[in-house]
Amino acid sequence: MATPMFTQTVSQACEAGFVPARRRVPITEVQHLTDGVVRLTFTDAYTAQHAKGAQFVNLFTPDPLHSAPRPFGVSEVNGDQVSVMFAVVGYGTEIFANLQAGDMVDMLGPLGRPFQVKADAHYILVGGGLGVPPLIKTAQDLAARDNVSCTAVFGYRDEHFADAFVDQYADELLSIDESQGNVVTLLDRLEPALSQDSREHIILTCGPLGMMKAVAAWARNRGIACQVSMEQRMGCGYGTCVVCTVDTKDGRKKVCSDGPVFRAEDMGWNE
Amino acid sequence: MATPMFTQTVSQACEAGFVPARRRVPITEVQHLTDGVVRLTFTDAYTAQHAKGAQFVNLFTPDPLHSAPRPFGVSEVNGDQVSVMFAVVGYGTEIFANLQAGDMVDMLGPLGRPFQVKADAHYILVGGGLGVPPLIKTAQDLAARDNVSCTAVFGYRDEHFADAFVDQYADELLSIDESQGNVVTLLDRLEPALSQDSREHIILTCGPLGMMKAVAAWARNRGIACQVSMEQRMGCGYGTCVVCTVDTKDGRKKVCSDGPVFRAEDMGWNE
Amino acid sequence: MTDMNPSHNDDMNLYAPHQWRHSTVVAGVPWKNPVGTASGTFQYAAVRYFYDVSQLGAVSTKGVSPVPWEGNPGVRTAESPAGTVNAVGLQNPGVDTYLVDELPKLKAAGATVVTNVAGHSDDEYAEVVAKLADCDADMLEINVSCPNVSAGGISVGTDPVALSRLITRLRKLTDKPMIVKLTPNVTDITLIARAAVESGADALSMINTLLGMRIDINTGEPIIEHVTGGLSGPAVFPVGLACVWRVRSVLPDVPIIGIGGIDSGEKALEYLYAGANAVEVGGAALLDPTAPIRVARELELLLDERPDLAHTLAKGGTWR
Amino acid sequence: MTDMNPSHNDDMNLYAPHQWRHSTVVAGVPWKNPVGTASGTFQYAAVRYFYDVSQLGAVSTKGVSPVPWEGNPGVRTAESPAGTVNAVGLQNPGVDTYLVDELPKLKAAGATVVTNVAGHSDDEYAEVVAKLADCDADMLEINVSCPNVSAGGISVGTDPVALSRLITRLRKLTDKPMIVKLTPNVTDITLIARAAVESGADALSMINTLLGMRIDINTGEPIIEHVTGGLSGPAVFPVGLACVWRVRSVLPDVPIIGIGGIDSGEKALEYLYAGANAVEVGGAALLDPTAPIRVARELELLLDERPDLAHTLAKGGTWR
Ligand SMILES: Cc1cc2nc3c(=O)[nH]c(=O)nc-3n(C[C@H](O)[C@H](O)[C@H](O)COP(=O)(O)OP(=O)(O)OC[C@H]3O[C@@H](n4cnc5c(N)ncnc54)[C@H](O)[C@@H]3O)c2cc1C
Ligand SMILES: Cc1cc2nc3c(=O)[nH]c(=O)nc-3n(C[C@H](O)[C@H](O)[C@H](O)COP(=O)(O)OP(=O)(O)OC[C@H]3O[C@@H](n4cnc5c(N)ncnc54)[C@H](O)[C@@H]3O)c2cc1C
Ligand SMILES: Cc1cc2nc3c(=O)[nH]c(=O)nc-3n(C[C@H](O)[C@H](O)[C@H](O)COP(=O)(O)O)c2cc1C
Ligand SMILES: Cc1cc2nc3c(=O)[nH]c(=O)nc-3n(C[C@H](O)[C@H](O)[C@H](O)COP(=O)(O)O)c2cc1C
Ligand code: FES
Ligand code: FES
Repeated sequence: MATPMFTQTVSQACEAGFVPARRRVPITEVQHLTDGVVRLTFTDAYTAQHAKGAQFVNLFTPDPLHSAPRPFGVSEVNGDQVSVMFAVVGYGTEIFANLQAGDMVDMLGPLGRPFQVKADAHYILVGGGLGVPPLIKTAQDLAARDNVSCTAVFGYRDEHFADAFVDQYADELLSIDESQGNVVTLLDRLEPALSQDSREHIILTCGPLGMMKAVAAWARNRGIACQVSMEQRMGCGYGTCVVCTVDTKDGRKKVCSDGPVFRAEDMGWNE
Repeated sequence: MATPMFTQTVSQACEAGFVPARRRVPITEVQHLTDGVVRLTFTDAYTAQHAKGAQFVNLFTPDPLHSAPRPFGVSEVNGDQVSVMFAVVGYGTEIFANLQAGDMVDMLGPLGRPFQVKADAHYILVGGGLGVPPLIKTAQDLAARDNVSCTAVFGYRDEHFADAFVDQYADELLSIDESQGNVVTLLDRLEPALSQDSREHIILTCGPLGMMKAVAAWARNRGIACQVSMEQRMGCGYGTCVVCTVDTKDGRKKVCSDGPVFRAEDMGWNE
Repeated sequence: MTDMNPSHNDDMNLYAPHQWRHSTVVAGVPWKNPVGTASGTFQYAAVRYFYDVSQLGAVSTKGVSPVPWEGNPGVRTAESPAGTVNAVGLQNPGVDTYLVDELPKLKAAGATVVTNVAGHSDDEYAEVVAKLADCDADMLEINVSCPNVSAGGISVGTDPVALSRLITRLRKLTDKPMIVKLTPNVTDITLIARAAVESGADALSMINTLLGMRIDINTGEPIIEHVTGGLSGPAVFPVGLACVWRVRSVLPDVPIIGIGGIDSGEKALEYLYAGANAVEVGGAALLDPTAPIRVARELELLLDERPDLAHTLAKGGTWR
Repeated sequence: MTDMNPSHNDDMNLYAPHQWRHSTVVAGVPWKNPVGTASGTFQYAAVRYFYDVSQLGAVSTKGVSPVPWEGNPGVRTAESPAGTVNAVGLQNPGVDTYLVDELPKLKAAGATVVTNVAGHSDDEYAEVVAKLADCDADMLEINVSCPNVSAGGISVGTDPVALSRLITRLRKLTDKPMIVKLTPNVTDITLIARAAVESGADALSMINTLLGMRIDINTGEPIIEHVTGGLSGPAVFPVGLACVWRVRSVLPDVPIIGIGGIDSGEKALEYLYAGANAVEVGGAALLDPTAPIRVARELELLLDERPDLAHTLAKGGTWR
């Protein structure tokens, strides 16, 4: 975009009662975890204050040849620091992975509807691969509330790159990599303990579509409520373009604003 | 452009008997002279070794929204350091003016046909505004040759930003700014001395079209040979696209490769 | 976009209520500034959180059809150099829901509303226009690029005869100012423009998207499930500009809204110099929700320095 | 493009003589690799200093007319987002000079030559083709986007009837493999493609440039003196890709050369997946003289990892 003469600021937006739009924020840390997985942290007080588990932010590359928004789940918040965690899979993630502390990046958010959490329940956070980051934030949210607890059930391709991050927040962590099995294997292992636990159990899951469908079926067969966080290619990320739709029982819904979180039973997967 | 996997190098080209193509070179200095005039110096041994007065280089911005080549006359060469001098007039010059020592810039060159110089002649380098830079290099070339001498006649809008640079090379310097007159005023002042000097006089001029036409007429009326360095919007700068044409007596000619230097009488201006 | 200098003086604040200095008129309808939003890139329910919609010259809403349309399945978007390819397939809740949900809220918010109309047959276009005839939309914008069964599947906007038949019919259903929105995917857009104006269009808006696609080189398959989609964004800017220039040269008086690749006041200004009365900002809003407002404020500063152009627009005229 | 690591191993050296691993065939003519240059962006007299032209799959030369053409006056180019607009006006020295100056040198240099043909009337096209009939050009590429007086000033390439008449006539004058180069500025490119093939074209190349323009906001006037010109570069890439895909879907067997916005091996590969036999690199060469060779070497590495596609091309087939 041509250099805009106007750079709206977060404070100007908030003072006028609006949500802050796209803004340029400073990057404070870029950690290269394992095989192509990067944890990037930037400063944005607004996102830090408002983001809930499964909400995401758009990051924008500075390259006009790759101007589309790239959505990443908010993975962790510390003070006014916001972290996302992504795998390098294409042009944008390649560019973001090469950024350094002190660089600036354009972002928008927090976006989307988070997981719905309520008191007096035990949450099972079932994450697969790069579906894991939003579940870390969810665990962080739950840890800050009383009378809720959660078990993290993470499946990886190989490196358990997120265990250390979620471990600080989850009451219990089970994780597995493809060579040993998948998250459903872990859920089966958990089942005995669950059935003895009188509290309501709710599964919150995010990851590859196949995994989420299996987890939803597992939950349905046991009468356990399940929310899924969906992915779809996006145009705006804030609900104005109707590009990001997925099929649900109730027609085509926008992942970015009707979701990304949907109730599993609304997806119409159980035909 | 997508990040090319292949980055041809100058040495590879030369070893294979070819001219080096577009290459990324380090910037060593960016001097902000007066009102929007910038002198940028970069390292390129090939250009430093081959460039002659009135030849130019293409500089390229890193911004795909402004990918067209920007031609600038080679203004001065010191060792492997090449300097260009430009006014900030649009997107590209704006971007270049904000570069700093240590940054890289893509360039191609040296390009075009230089002023034709021969022994036993006194050259009058008549420059106007940002037509001045190529004449500094020309003066530098002449200073390095015996039995040639030159007088620099520079016209500015206001600040005499190039006098100090050409003064080191020219045998004599007259300069003026718009408030006092123009280069033709100075040529008239020079005329008496010229008529007493038995050597052949040759005028080499570069600047706004109107000024060059006036200088060419002045020279023609006095039987003095005159070469002009033309400007036209370019597509490639190396003679392959036929975008950069100007009308001459002999049809439409390419400024980048038939020129930029033309004999004044070939321009067909004297109708 | 940096949060470095939270300057609060009004002229740099996109959010502060603003007295616009340069208005325009499109087919008799006053716009408080020459910048509107382009259909399909503006939904009030999403945008209301980001800026005051009444600040825009106008808002063109998502195309409405007689009944809800599902749109295309699967992936609907692919990135392209300085642009984006989209194949939404005109998913919308239908005109009835629009009349209850979106329009009233937009008018309550003080917006100048252009209701964009979609249809897959002449009957469908007519059904929608009939329902909009006495609503309080300020203008109608007929999207004649929809695939049209009455025109053998191709869009009415590519055939002067089919277009004249449709616009003549729609003209009888409403005396609301009617804009016909042209597609660039034609051999000679001036023939289409003439057919629209001669059959009753009060104004023209151009351009809609160019036909494009992308392929994923890891699978060899199209990225968009519908295979092809509409290309928009800065990449199409020179194409939209040439369409406005050529139509203006052939039709000196018809009001024209310039659309295509506008993401700055400078690009909006180029359309005004090409002969447009006003412009619409589309895809830029997908990259930054406040883009339309920013473009309007940037254009205002440029028009401050061009009083002759500004005065011409205010009187409903055009630069050429 | 950095001069930091002057590695001299062959596979990273664009200049070293290279044994190409993946060839293709276009209308029976073997190309040593699938990448050629696009007409108007390659002149031997300029390019010979930058790389060995025999390394390319083919070179399509500047359009030649019966007699020298002056081209358009004044400024002929304007920058656009991820692209450029040009209005050269087909300036060229004429077919006679071409046959003496450029062609012999190209053949001597070992290039596979595609001679691009221009004309402002059917007679002019015919005159040029007749003169080229027995020259040693490997293929002819008819640029049917030239403004054509016999077709009322519009180009033959926009009207299937006029095109059939022209190609039928040219077909009788030569049995050299004849490529018809299509313009995207039409309502339905598949109708034009069919007309070209049914009247004798051996192959199709697409796309030529899109109609575009820019305006200088300081003067309010067009930057290009001819006002409009042809838009090319990465901006048009998705448009060219969709044209190849749609024509391939309608004409499964005609050889197609994909052109438009190619500046990398990856983009060339997308055209091959869309059904092209080969590609041509145009404007990218204006930004870097060695771009065509770079694209060919990048594509070669990508084809190494796609043996099924590579084998299909080598046998003269296409992915779809
Ligand atoms: C709500 C949401 C949350 C996400 N959270 C994470 C996360 O926490 N960590 C993580 O690694 N990834 C996450 N993703 C996927 C992530 O957005 C893509 O990996 C990323 O956009 C790829 O961009 P790229 O430029 O590297 O790929 P490219 O192929 O160059 O991208 C081209 C375009 O396609 C889009 N795209 C490509 N793949 C996807 C995809 N799988 N989903 C959505 N858009 C895609 C890109 O955003 C871009 O607009 C999330 C996606 C969604 C929708
Ligand atoms: C052979 C030659 C030598 C030159 N030497 C000098 C020099 O030493 N110092 C200097 O200040 N200027 C010089 N110029 C002019 C310089 O190239 C333009 O000022 C510069 O290209 C403007 O680029 P921009 O991106 O700032 O302007 P923009 O308006 O953003 O440029 C848009 C496009 O138009 C082209 N363009 C704009 N103005 C001109 C122009 N006057 N001539 C050619 N192309 C133009 C640009 O290169 C670019 O491709 C020279 C021009 C030529 C042809
Ligand atoms: C996601 C998306 C959806 C669109 N939907 C419509 C539509 O429903 N009706 C319509 O007339 N144009 C529609 N358009 C076209 C835009 O209104 C506009 O004409 C086009 O995008 C060019 O402008 P731009 O480059 O500023 O985006 C849509 C464009 C996009 C990107
Ligand atoms: C400066 C210039 C001159 C051109 N001249 C011709 C021409 O003479 N004949 C022709 O058929 N196409 C001509 N073209 C069109 C190109 O061959 C090509 O079809 C078009 O530019 C799209 O490819 P690109 O995006 O790779 O440039 C020209 C293009 C440019 C940029
Ligand atoms: S991405 Fe635009 S509505 Fe969801
Ligand atoms: S700029 Fe291409 S030939 Fe001169």
